[in-house]
Amino acid sequence: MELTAVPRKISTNWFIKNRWLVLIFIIIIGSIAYAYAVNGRVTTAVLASTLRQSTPLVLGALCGLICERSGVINIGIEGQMLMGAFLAFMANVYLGNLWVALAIGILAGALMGLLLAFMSVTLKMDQIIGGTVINILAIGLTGYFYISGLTTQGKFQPFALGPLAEIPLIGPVFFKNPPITYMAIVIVFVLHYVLFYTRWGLRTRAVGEHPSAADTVGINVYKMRYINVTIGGMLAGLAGAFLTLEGVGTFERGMTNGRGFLALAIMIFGKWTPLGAWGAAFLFGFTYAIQTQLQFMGVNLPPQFIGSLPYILTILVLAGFVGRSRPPAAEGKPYEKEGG
Amino acid sequence: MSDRLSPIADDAPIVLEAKGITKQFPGVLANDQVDLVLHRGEILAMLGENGAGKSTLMSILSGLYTPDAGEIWIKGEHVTLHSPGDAIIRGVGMVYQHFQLVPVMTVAENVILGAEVVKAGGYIDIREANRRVRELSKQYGLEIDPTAVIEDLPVGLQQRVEIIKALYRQADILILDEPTAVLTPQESNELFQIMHQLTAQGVSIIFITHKLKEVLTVADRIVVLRGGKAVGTVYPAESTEASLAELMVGRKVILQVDKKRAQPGKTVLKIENLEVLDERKHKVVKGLSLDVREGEILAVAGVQGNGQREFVEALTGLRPVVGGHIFIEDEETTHSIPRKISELDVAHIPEDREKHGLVMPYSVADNLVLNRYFHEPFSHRAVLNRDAIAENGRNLVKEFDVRTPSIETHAGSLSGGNKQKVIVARELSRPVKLLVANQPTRGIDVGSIEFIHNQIVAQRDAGVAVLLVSAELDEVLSLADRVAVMFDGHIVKTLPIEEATRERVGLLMAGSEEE
Amino acid sequence: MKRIALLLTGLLLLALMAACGGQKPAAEKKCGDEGVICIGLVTDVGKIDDKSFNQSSWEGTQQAAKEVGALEVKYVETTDAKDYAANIKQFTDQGYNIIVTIGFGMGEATAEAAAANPKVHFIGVDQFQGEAIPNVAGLVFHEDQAGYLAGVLAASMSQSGVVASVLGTNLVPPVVAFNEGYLNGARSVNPNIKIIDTYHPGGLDVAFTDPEWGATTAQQAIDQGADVIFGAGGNTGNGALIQAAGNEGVWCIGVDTDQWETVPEAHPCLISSAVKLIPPGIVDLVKMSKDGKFPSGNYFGAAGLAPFHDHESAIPQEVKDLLEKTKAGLLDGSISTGYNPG
Amino acid sequence: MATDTTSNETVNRTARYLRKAWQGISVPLVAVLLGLIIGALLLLVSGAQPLSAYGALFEGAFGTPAAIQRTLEKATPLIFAGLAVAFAFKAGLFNIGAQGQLLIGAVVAAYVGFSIQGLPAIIHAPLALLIGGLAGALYGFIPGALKTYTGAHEVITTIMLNYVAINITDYLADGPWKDMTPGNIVARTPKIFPSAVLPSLGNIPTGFILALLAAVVAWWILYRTTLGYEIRTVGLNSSAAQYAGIRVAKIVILSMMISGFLAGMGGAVETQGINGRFQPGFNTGIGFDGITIALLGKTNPFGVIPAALLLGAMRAGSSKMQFSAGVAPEITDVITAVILFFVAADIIVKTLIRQRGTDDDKVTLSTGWSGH
Repeated sequence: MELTAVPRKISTNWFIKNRWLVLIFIIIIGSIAYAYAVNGRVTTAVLASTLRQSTPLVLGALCGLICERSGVINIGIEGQMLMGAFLAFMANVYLGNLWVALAIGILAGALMGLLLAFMSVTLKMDQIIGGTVINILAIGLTGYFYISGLTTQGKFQPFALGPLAEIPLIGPVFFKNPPITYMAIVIVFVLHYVLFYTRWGLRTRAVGEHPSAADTVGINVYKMRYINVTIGGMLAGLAGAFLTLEGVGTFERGMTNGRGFLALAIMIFGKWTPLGAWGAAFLFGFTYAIQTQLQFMGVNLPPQFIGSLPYILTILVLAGFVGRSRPPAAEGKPYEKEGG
Repeated sequence: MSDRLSPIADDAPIVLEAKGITKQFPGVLANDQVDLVLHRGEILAMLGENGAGKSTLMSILSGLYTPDAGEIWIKGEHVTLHSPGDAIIRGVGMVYQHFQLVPVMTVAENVILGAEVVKAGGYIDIREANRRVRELSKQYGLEIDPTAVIEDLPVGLQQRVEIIKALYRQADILILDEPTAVLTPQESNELFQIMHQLTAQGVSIIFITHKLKEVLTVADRIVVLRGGKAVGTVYPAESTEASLAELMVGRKVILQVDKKRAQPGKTVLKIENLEVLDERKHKVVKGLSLDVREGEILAVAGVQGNGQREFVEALTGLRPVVGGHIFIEDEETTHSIPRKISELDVAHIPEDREKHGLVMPYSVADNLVLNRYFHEPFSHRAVLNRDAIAENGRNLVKEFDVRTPSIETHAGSLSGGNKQKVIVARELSRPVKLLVANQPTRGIDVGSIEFIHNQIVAQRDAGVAVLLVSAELDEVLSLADRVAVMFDGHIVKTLPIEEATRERVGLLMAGSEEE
Repeated sequence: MKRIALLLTGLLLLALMAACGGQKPAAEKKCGDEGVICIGLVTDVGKIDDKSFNQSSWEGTQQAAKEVGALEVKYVETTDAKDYAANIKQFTDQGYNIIVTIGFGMGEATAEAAAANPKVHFIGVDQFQGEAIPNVAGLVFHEDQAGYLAGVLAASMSQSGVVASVLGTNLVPPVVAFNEGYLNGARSVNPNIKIIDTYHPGGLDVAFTDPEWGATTAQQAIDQGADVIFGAGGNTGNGALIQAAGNEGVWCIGVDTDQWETVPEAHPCLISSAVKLIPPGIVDLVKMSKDGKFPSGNYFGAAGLAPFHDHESAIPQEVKDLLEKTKAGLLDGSISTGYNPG
Repeated sequence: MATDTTSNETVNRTARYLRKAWQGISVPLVAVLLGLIIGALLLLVSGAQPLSAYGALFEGAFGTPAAIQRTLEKATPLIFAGLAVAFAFKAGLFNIGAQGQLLIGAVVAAYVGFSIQGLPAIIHAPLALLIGGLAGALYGFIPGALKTYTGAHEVITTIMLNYVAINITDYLADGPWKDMTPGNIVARTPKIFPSAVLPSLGNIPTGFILALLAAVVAWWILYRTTLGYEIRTVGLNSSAAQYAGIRVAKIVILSMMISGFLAGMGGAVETQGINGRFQPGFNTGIGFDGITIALLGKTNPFGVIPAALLLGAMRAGSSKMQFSAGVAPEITDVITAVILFFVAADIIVKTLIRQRGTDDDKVTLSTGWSGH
């Protein structure tokens, strides 16, 4: 699959090459339509839940993606999300303005991104260690400074996007959401556009694939990595802010609960492309929603069996259909100008 | 080959001047007070051995490195180059020996990278970029498909992309770092013509090489670098290969390998109609047949990218064979695993020494047992014998003259020549029936080349069958007993060395059929 | 070299101070002395401020300490279930004479510590005592009864005929008890009611600290018509309550403590909570300990519904009457919750 | 050593070793110091007394024989998990799944411990350990095989398998292997028979000795056997490994299995040495700590031991710190992060103490990310 390369003209060849993808897509659309015909309300609820669950995951995956596209591995997504969630929450408590809190959450993520950039670009530290430092640090700091019993000024509520929200199924699922969910969808497409159609994207990918080639044509590799990793941090911060400002409305220690690591998996699953990550996050969110729905329907299985569904499904899909993927060639390696 | 018989007048305006350039790396003085002058429309050859400081000097001129001391003047202006961007702005374009191209991107994307013309929102109009590349390629006669992906292109075309990249940035000073290293003689000639075309349009070129013949053919003026110093400026008309070689190496160099006539024995390697696929599942070895006898060197000559790599990998078990047969002595090894083939006393000097030949973070001693660690005395019942490994390391380092601080030194920190010596030492220090050497001397210094050549000949004389794969025609002609020319995945012709003239082999390499 | 020396000196100093830092000036009276009451509390895995049973136990312990005039009252948070015993030992070593341990998971460690320290009284919150140990009182509750009342309330308030519960893991018996009671209580009002109940599918370590899952699950249930949400599972359940608060016409019911106090974000929907009154239970037991009447075996604390607070007027009188009647029935045994543990 | 070693050479060698030893230990030492200093600043900011907090932490970790025992008990599973992660790193694999392998090992060891009666301790305890380890190895086999045969990235598969392992073990402890002792309503397995229990030798848990042994064996395998040579070759340069005739697929699977074995053994030791049974929620987070420890120990089996002891001491001492100084245990996480930072960013520390070091021991793991 050539999703990583520049989109070339989509030909019938593309469909043949990606026949599995196409087939799965058709099956999915077909099943959704069928399910909707059978029970519209449940289908809508499940898909809405899918979107909700996928939002922090896709944002986290985009964070990882933009970092790795520029050549920096980020396994600190979890920690960056947690910091974003925590500071957004604290801002919401003390400043009482959701939008300011959102900005602060993003800022917190940006700072954590900056820290990762500092460690991996300036100090040329091993990037896996850098990410681990961020993860532990975030757990420690948020755990230590969190004060219980703080009450927030509420959370973001869904709003309908005019007539779009009236479309059956699609309307309530996609066009009746709180702001960060909308933002996530927009960011997916913006990032896709930026990465594959703009100067910034071209340079970012060049820096991640072949930094010295970029350097020789006058692109500042360090600067590109710094900025991309910081932007990545902002996305993780946004994912964290989603949890405290939109998903829940309150903070809890360790509330990211491994979502940052799942995001990492989703990024790889999506083959380092925004649209791919979105699809993968959707698949994940869907299995979560289905797992809940199975319990709703009173399926007589231990919750542990149902609970394993998303993970086993991911492994199967990965092993069966996706297989080997090719990460950006220069990721993980600090760029060193030999004489500079 | 040059249209002009006399060197270009030294009174043409000076476009680039370097004064007293000095650059120190940890442990090595790469450039020591180097002066350099480049005139407009001139082809200036910079000649020097590997490690003489050519690449460092060029990296300084192109802004990649900053010198510790010295001045650079471009078009009459004293400049300080902080980055390649600074150099590009002043019209200095560099074509690196290791191409600076992003493999997964298209030609056009690589060309515009860093100098993109964008519309609102940073949008790159890729069609416009493709158009520009076509325009440039027409203007300078550098034909290329702008939508092709770099990793699909043969090296010769990748080099064109590099040149177009510089021209796209309106470079009028072009630095070509070892541009012919990967080209056939014919392709090299094409390149020289392109160079002349460029100089005719006012471009000045610095041409870096260690190939003496080329220098005499194409250059207007020659600067020789040795040990980081500029040791002389000469003109082609007043130089010979021998005089240049002496200037370059600092002593008299024997350009011919001294060897006796071959005494071929029985056939050791026999290959019939071999077929092999590359990574993208394209058939790149298409019905290759050859045989090598003991006591002879069969050289496979060919331009890089004609299936040699895949052929050698298939032969040594690293790549599956989809058709044909391979026999080593009486045993069929078509589908054998590498370990089995190696255990049949087949030594393999791989093409890419850093990727296949060595484990960089390992010590020299550990690398010296890479394919024998499981044998006595290096291990006994799966337990390593460190003393035996160290002993072996000390002996081989001495025997093969590997210049290393100690046997515990990481292989990665050795020079190219010494890395190659480690591999050669490892491969030749055991009983060998068949030696497969793929590009054994690429990119290493003259001293190491001589040493390795002598080792290969010594093996032949000891009765080993040698299969040498090389893109260096000089190497092929000086070592081979028979020359098999490979083109497009098969052997087009096998010639005894007596009949293998430079011209004939060159033509065969370029794919022109004889008779 | 100078800097190395400097750093080493620093290290040495730090070590020295660390070694001395542990010693406290001797007080006139200290724990372990005759007539001195010191109460210690060891949390279940989790924090003291978990808005759930750790927190309410701590509140009860502090209140009890005040009432009996304890010299010291302290807590240690458990970060790893393996530390239960060690954390209890923290207190027994210092001569504490009443130790509150929280959660069924600590039952075994509590029993062992009790055997080793026969003079110390242990209060095991949520620890059902199979066999009575003289110096251990299991403070347990009829969660199923509280859940049953919540179910009655939920079914009475539901317009849609669909109610839901969002729960922590089924590995924790009290959670199951709450839910079973809830299901049967709801059915007692409306046999045809549709009940959507979901347990957190993750492990114990995340089941009570995943408010995002709670919120999403609640919303998924609400989207399918549920209009009363019972959130029972620590912070996971709290997430469900807050989510319900954002939906018009949806009521929610909290758990363990009166969540009106602990989750103000849920005020718009929170009609009540299925509470187990841990603080009074602890106070009672501590007082009995002081008076030398410490009971062994199980001590049932009160469980029931919390006040309706601001929603007092929204609850119809007949519902209030029904709740009173049910409560009485549960007390005298005429109504069974139908919950039958292991 | 050659026989003609003169005493002069011996002296030089000793000096070289000492210098090397100092170089090896100085950075971590300073890193720990810096970690404590930054932690102290944080404590000051939040209004706590750093010295009394650290004093209590130290006392809780080393103050009494019992405290030391707890430190060792805490360090034991951390050593196993750290070894598991480090071992996989050596083969170029990032095993995030030590947690899952450990859980499986723990529950299976419990099963062996409670289901077989009448075996002598000398057989029963080692048997449970071994089977626990093998169960972990089997669970490690899955991502190894998936990577080899389908190319599925081990980072994804091990993360997923962690979740699955939690579910499997929870199910077993609440279902078929549940403790059916009357009165028990809790999800847990029955207690293992005394014959399967790993005793303590004085204040030193047997498990800790096993962990040290495991570290020695892991080191020995990696650096003294042909298998280890193959594993490290695959980890550092899989192309060269292939060239050298090493079967990379086999090594990848085998490395994951050995890694899983170590983790599973860690779980078994927890069950047999500390918990006495398997109970959900009793083995959380150890696998992830293993990553931290492997990194702190620079993926060297012998580096893993002090790293695990450090973390173990902080874990063991933190409840004392909370008891005596009222400081929440999370502060130790911050300190750990800072220490890890300075160990990895040794360039800062080396500048600080003006040590001119080689880059020989620089840890490079992230290149293993891209797979083979």
